[in-house]
Amino acid sequence: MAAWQNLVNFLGPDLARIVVGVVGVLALVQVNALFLVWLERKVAAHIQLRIGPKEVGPFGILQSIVDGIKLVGKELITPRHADRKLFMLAPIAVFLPVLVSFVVIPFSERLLIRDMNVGVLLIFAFSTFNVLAVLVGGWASNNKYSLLGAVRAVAQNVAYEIPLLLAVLSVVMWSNSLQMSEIVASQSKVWHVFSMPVATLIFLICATAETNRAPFDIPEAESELVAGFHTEYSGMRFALFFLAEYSNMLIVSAVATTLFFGGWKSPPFLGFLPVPGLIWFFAKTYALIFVTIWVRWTFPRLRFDQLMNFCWKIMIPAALLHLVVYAGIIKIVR
Amino acid sequence: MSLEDLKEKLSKVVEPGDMVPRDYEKDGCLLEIKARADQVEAVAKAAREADCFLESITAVDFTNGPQIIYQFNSCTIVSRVLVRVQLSRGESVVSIGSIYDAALWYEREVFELFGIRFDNHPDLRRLLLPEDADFYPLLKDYGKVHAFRSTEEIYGE
Amino acid sequence: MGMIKDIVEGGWSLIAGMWVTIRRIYRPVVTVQYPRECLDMSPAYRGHIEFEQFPETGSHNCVACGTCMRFCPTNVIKVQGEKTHTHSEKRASLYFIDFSHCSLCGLCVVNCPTQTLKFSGEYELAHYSRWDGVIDLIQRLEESA
Amino acid sequence: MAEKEIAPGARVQLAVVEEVLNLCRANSLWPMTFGLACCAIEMMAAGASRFDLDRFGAGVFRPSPRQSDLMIVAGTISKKMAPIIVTLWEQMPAPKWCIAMGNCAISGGPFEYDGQYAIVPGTDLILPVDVYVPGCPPRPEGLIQGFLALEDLITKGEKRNVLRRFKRKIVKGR
Amino acid sequence: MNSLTTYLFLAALLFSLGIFGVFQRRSLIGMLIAIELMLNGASINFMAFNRFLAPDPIVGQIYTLFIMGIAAAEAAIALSIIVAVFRRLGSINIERAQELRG
Amino acid sequence: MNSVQSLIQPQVLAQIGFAGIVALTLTGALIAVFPRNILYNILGLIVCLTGVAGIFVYLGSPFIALMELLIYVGAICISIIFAIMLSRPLHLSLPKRRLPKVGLALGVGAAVFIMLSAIISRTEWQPAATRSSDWSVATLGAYLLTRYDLVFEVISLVLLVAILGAIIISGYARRSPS
Amino acid sequence: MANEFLEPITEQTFYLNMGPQHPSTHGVLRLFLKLDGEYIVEADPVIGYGHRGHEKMAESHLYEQFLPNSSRMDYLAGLIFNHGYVAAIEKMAGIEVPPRAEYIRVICAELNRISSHLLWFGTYVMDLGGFTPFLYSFDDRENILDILDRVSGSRLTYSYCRFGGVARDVDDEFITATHQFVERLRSRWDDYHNLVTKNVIFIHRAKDVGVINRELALRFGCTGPILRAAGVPYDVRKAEPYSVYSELDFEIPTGTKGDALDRYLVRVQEMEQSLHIIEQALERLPDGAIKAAVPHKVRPPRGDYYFAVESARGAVGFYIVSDGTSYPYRLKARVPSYGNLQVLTEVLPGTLVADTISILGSIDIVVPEVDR
Repeated sequence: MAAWQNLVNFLGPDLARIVVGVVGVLALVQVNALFLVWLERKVAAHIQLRIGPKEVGPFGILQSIVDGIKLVGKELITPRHADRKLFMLAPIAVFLPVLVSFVVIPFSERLLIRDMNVGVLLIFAFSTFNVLAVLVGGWASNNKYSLLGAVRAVAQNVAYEIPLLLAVLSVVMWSNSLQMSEIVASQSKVWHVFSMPVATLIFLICATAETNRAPFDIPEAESELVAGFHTEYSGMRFALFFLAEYSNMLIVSAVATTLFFGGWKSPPFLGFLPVPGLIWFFAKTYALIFVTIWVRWTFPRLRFDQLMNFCWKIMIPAALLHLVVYAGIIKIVR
Repeated sequence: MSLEDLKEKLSKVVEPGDMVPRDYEKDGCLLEIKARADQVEAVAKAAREADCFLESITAVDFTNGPQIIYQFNSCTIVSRVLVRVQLSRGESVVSIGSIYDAALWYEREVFELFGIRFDNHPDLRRLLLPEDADFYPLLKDYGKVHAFRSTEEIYGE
Repeated sequence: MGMIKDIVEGGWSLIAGMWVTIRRIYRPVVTVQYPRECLDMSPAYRGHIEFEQFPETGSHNCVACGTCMRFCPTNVIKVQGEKTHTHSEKRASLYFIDFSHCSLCGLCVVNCPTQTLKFSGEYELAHYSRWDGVIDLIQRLEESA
Repeated sequence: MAEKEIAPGARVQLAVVEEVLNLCRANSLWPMTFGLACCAIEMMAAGASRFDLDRFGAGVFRPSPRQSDLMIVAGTISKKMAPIIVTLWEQMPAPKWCIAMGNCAISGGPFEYDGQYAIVPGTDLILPVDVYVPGCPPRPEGLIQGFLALEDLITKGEKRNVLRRFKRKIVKGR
Repeated sequence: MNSLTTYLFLAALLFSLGIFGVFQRRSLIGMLIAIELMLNGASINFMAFNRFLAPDPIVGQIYTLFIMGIAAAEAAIALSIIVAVFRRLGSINIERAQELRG
Repeated sequence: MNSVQSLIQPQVLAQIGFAGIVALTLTGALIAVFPRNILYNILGLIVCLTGVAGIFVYLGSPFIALMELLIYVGAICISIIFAIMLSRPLHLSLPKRRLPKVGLALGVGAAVFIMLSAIISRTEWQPAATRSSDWSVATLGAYLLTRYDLVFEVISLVLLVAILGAIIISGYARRSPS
Repeated sequence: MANEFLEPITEQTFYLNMGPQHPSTHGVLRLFLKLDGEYIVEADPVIGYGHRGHEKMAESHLYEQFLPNSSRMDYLAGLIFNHGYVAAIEKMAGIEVPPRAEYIRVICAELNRISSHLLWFGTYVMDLGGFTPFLYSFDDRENILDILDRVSGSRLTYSYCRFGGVARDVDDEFITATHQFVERLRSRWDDYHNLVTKNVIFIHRAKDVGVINRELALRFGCTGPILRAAGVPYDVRKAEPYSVYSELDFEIPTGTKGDALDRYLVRVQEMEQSLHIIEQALERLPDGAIKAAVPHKVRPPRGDYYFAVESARGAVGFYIVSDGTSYPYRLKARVPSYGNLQVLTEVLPGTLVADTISILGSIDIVVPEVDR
C-alpha cells in the first residue's frame, strides 16, 4: 500500500468533495454566525422584556451584517508592547478547529463531507486548537486582563475536556464505533439522550464550559476582566473571535445532536412526517443553541475556583461513575 | 453605652470646663468638647472605649487658624459628641488613625483640603485631588468666598 | 448524601430561574419605541425655562427686573430690558439662557415677580455645537405663537 | 498626485464603498461602558428595557475601548479623570465618535463657578465632541435623540440613512 | 520519498534537534520541549518500522501509544518539578537549580 | 493540459502534501529549539507535532495521528504552556545565549545525526515475511486488552503515580514558601 | 483604563489596576490591587475621580442655590439627600414644616430608597454575571421614576423638597399610582427570589464572601445596610427619628454574619419595609398646606448644626456652620459610602479577583457621593 493510498483512505476518494465541503462549511459558518448573533440579541431582548434589534432591516435582521461590515471598516490596532506575529495569528488560528470539525458531522443521511471511521476523535483532537488560539491571543496582547483571561481559559478547557470525553466514551461504547454515521445509526430505536441522560447532561454542561458561554464565561467575564482574552483586539480581529465563538456554539450543538439527539433522524413518534433529515438536524441543533442562549441570559457567573471544584469534584466523578455503570449495563445487554 | 459613661470616660481626659452640653433638639449634637491638639488622641481613645464610632472629621477655616472637628457617635444610643480642636496656622495634630481606621481617609481629606498636617499618619497622600495638586482649596483665601471670619464672630465668645 | 441533596436542590433552583426567564418571552415588551412613539411628559416636567404666554397681552410679562439673574446659581440667564412707547413699564428686549449650565433648580421660576417664567416640556435638545444650548426665549415665544 | 491617478469610475466606486461603510457605522454604534456621574444612570436607563438602545443596534455596550465606536461622556469630568479619558479615547480605534451627555460634560454645568478647582469645564476642551445632549441629566429620550443625530452626522444627512424606517412622534400614554 | 529511509531520516533529524535542544537550553521547560521532540523522533521510527517491516501492523501503533502515555507522565512530573523549583527559587534556570543540593 | 491533469492526480497531490508536512515538521522542530522566547518554542513544538501527526496519517494510522494531537497538543503542550504561565512572568528579559554552549550543543546534535544517518543508510532493511494487513482500530483495542494488557496496566499505573506525584510535589511547593 | 501597568516588582506578585474605567467599579472608582495569581495581597481604593467640589461650592452659593446640588451628591438616593439638607436648614432657621409636606417627603424618600436598592440589586447581579435581573429591576425602577417624575418633574435629580415644604402637591393619581406600585413590586418578589435569591450560583458567589463584622464596621465607621448586616440595628430613622418616622411603624432588618449575602438580604428586606412605610404614610396622609411661608433668602442664626438622615447607603449628615448671613460659612456632608468604601482595604486582601467584584457590588457605593 503506497503512502498516497493511506491518505486517500483517510480523506476519502473524492478530493473535490472535501474542497466543496470546506467552502460550503465556510459559508455556513458565516451565515450561521450572523444569524446566531441576531438570534441571541433577539432572544435576550425578549427575555428581558425588550425588543432588541429592530430598526435595521425587517425585525433587525440586517443588524449583524451591518455590525460585521462596520467591524471590517474599523482600524486594526496592535498594542505597542504586543507580540505582533502571534497577535495577528491568534484570531486566524481560532478558526482551524471550526473548519475541521464540520468535515465529519453528518448533516443528513447523505450530506456529510467525509464519514471517517475516527470521526469523533477528529473533532476532539482539533478542539484543542481553539484553546491554543485563545491562549496565544491573550498572551500576545500583553495586557494583564488578557493574560488572566487566557490562563483561566486554559485551565477551564483542560479540566472540562476530561468529563466531556468520558461522557462521549459511553456513547462510543454503546454504538461500538468512532464513526459519526454509525453513532447516528445506533440511535435508530432510542436516542442516547433517553438511554443515557446523565451523560447527555454532563456533555452539555461541559460543552457550554468548553465554548466559554455563561455561566462558564469566566475567561471573558465582563465585570471582572473587562473583555478577557480579547480585551486588546479591535475591528476585524475581534470580529473573528466573535465569529468563532458562535461557530463553536454551532459545532458543539451539532455534535451533541449527533451523539445524543439522534442526529438527522426524526423523533420516533414523528417519523411519518415527510421532513428531510437536514431539517431535523438543524431544528435540533438550533433548539440546543436556544437553550444555551436561554441559560446565558438567566444565570450569574460562577467564580473561578467554584468552576474548577465543580469540574473536579462533581463532573469528573460523575462521568467516571457513569462510564463504569454503563460499561456494566452494556455488557449485560449484549 | 450611655452618654453618661462616655462623659465619665472623657472627664478623665479633658477638663470639665471644656465639656459643654449642647441642645440636641436644635443642634443635633449632645456634647461639645473643646480640646487641645495634644488631647485628641486621648479623647479618641476614650470614645473608642465607650463603643463609639467615628462619624466624621472635618475642619473649618477661621481667621485665627483652622479648627478641626471630630464627631463621634454611638450606634446604640444617640450620643453625638463634637470635639473641636482650634489650631493656629501651620500647627499640626496627631493622627488618630491607629484608633479608628476610618480616620485615615478623613485625615487625608482634611490635609488636602485645608493643608493641616497629621503627625504619625502612615500615608498622608492626596486623596480626592490629583497627586500633583499644590493648593488647599477649602481655605478661605482660595477662590471666591463671601466671608472670612474669626471663631468669636460665629460662636460668640 | 448531603452532596446529592445539594446538587438536586441547586439544580432545581436553576430550573426555577429558567422558568422565570422563559415566561417573560411571552409577555408583552415594556419598551416604548421612542422615535416612533413617545411617553406623554409629566405635568411637572422641568425642561429649560421659557416664557409663559399670557392671553391678556399675547406675550410675556417679563419686566427685566433681573431677579432671576441674581438668583441663578450658575449665571445662566442674561436679561436686558428697555422702555417702549406701548408699555409704561420696562419690558425685556433680550432674554438669553445658556441651558448647558443650568441645574434646573427652578429658583428663577419660583422667584419671578411677574410669574412669566415656566419650565418647558422640551427634552429633545441634542445638537452639534456646544453653543446651541444658548436659547433666545423671546424668539422662542414668537415662534411658538 | 494620487488623486489624478484614480480613474473617475474607481472614484465613484470608492465613494459607494465609503457610503455603505458609513451607513453600517451609523447603524451599529457600540458605546463604551463608561459612566462618570448622574448621567451614567440615565445612560443605563436608555439601554434598559424601557428605552432599549439595542433597537438601533447601539445596545452592545463594550467594556473594552478597543471594541467600541462611541464614547458617551456621561457626567462631570474631574481634573483627575481627564487624562484617563483622553487615554481611553486614544485607545479606541478609528473611526470613533463622542457624545457629551449632560450639562456637566458640555460645559461643566452647575459645577462651573468662581473658585472651582476640581473639574474640566467641558468635554470639548479635551476631546473632539460630535453631539451634545444637554439636560441635567437629559432624559433617555434625549440621549436616543442624540444617537439619531449622530447617525445623521455619520451618514451625512437623515435621508441618506436608508436603513432607518420610522417616522417621528406618535404620543402614547404611559 | 515513500520509502522507509525517508521516515527514518526525518526521525533522526528530529532526534538530533532534540539533543541539540537539550544541550543548548538552560531553562527546564526548554529542555522538556527538546525531550518531547526526541520522543517524537522515536515514535516516527516505531510507526515507520511498523508500516514497512513489522509482521503485525498493530504492534508499532501500540508502542507509539505507550510512548505517548510515558510522555504524558513524564511531562506531568517534570512540570510539577518545574513549578516547585520556581516557587522555591523564583527561576527555572537549570544552573540555579543546582542550589537545591544539600 | 496533460501536465495539469497529472497534477491533480491523487498520487501527485499526496506527494506534494507529504513535502508540505515534512516541511511543517522540520520548521516546527527548528522553532521549538532555536528562538529564545519560550512561548515560541512551545508553539513550534505544537506545529512540529501537528506535522508528525500528518506523517502518521501517511504511515497509515489516522487513529494514532489523532491521538497524537489529542494527547500531545491537547494535554502535554497545553500543560507546558500552563506551567510557563504559572511559573514565570513572561515579559521579563529573554535569557542570554552563550556561544560556546550553543556550539557544543550543535556539535553534539550534528554528531548524533551523522551517526544515525550512517546507520540508516548502511543498513539493509528486511520486511517480515508474512505481513498482516489488519489496521483497524478495533483490532488495536483488542490487542491492548489481550496481548499487551500487562503493559497497558503498567502504563496506567505509571500515569496514576505520575499524577499523584505531580500533585504532591506542586502542593508541597505551594505550602513551603508561606 | 486597562493598559497602564507598573512593572512587576517581584516575580510572583503583580499589580492590577482596576478602573477608573472598568465595568464593575460603578463609575469612576479605581482599585489598585496587588495580586498573587488571582489572590489579592493588597488593595488600595483610589478615589477622587468624581470630585466636584460641592463643599467649596456651598460657600459661594446661597442656601437655596445649593439645594439642587444636594441631590447630585448621591444621585441614586437624591431625594433623601435633598430631604436631609432641607431639614437641616429648616432646623437651623426654625422653620415649621406642614405635616402634609412631611408625609409627602417620607413617601417620596422611601420610593427613592426602593429605587436605589433596586438599582443596586440589578447592578450587583450584573457584576456577578447575570444580566437579565438587572433589566427586570430597571423595569420596576422605571415605575418609581414615573411616579416621582409626576410630582417632581425630574427622573433623577429631583430637588423636590424645598425649604418649608415640597415643591408641588401630590394628587390622587400619585396616590393610586403608588398603591399600584406597592402591589406590583410585592408581586415581583417571587420572581426575584426564584431568579436570584434562591439561585445556587448566586448563593455560592455571595455567601461567606467579604465578611464585615460589627467590630470592623465600627472601626471604619460603616453605616447603613453594611452595619445592619453585621447585626447592629442602627438606623437613623429609628435612632434619631426625623420627619414623621417616629409615627410610622417599621422594623430594622439585620443580618448575622455580615457577608455579602447578608447585605443582600438586608437590602431586600429593607425594600419590603419601605413598602410598608409607604402604605402607612399614604393612609395617614393629612390634608393641608404643602409649604410654610419662607423668606426668599433664609438666614439661619450663627452657630454650627448637624442633622442626620438615613439614605439608602447609610447615615448622611450635614454639618453646617452659619455666620448669620444667607451664605453657609462651611458645609460638610458626612456621606456613608466614605467609610463603607474604606473598609475594602481591610476586607479585600486574601480574596479572589472575582470576589472583589462581589464585595464591591454588595457594598453599594456611589462614587460621586464618596468624592463629593
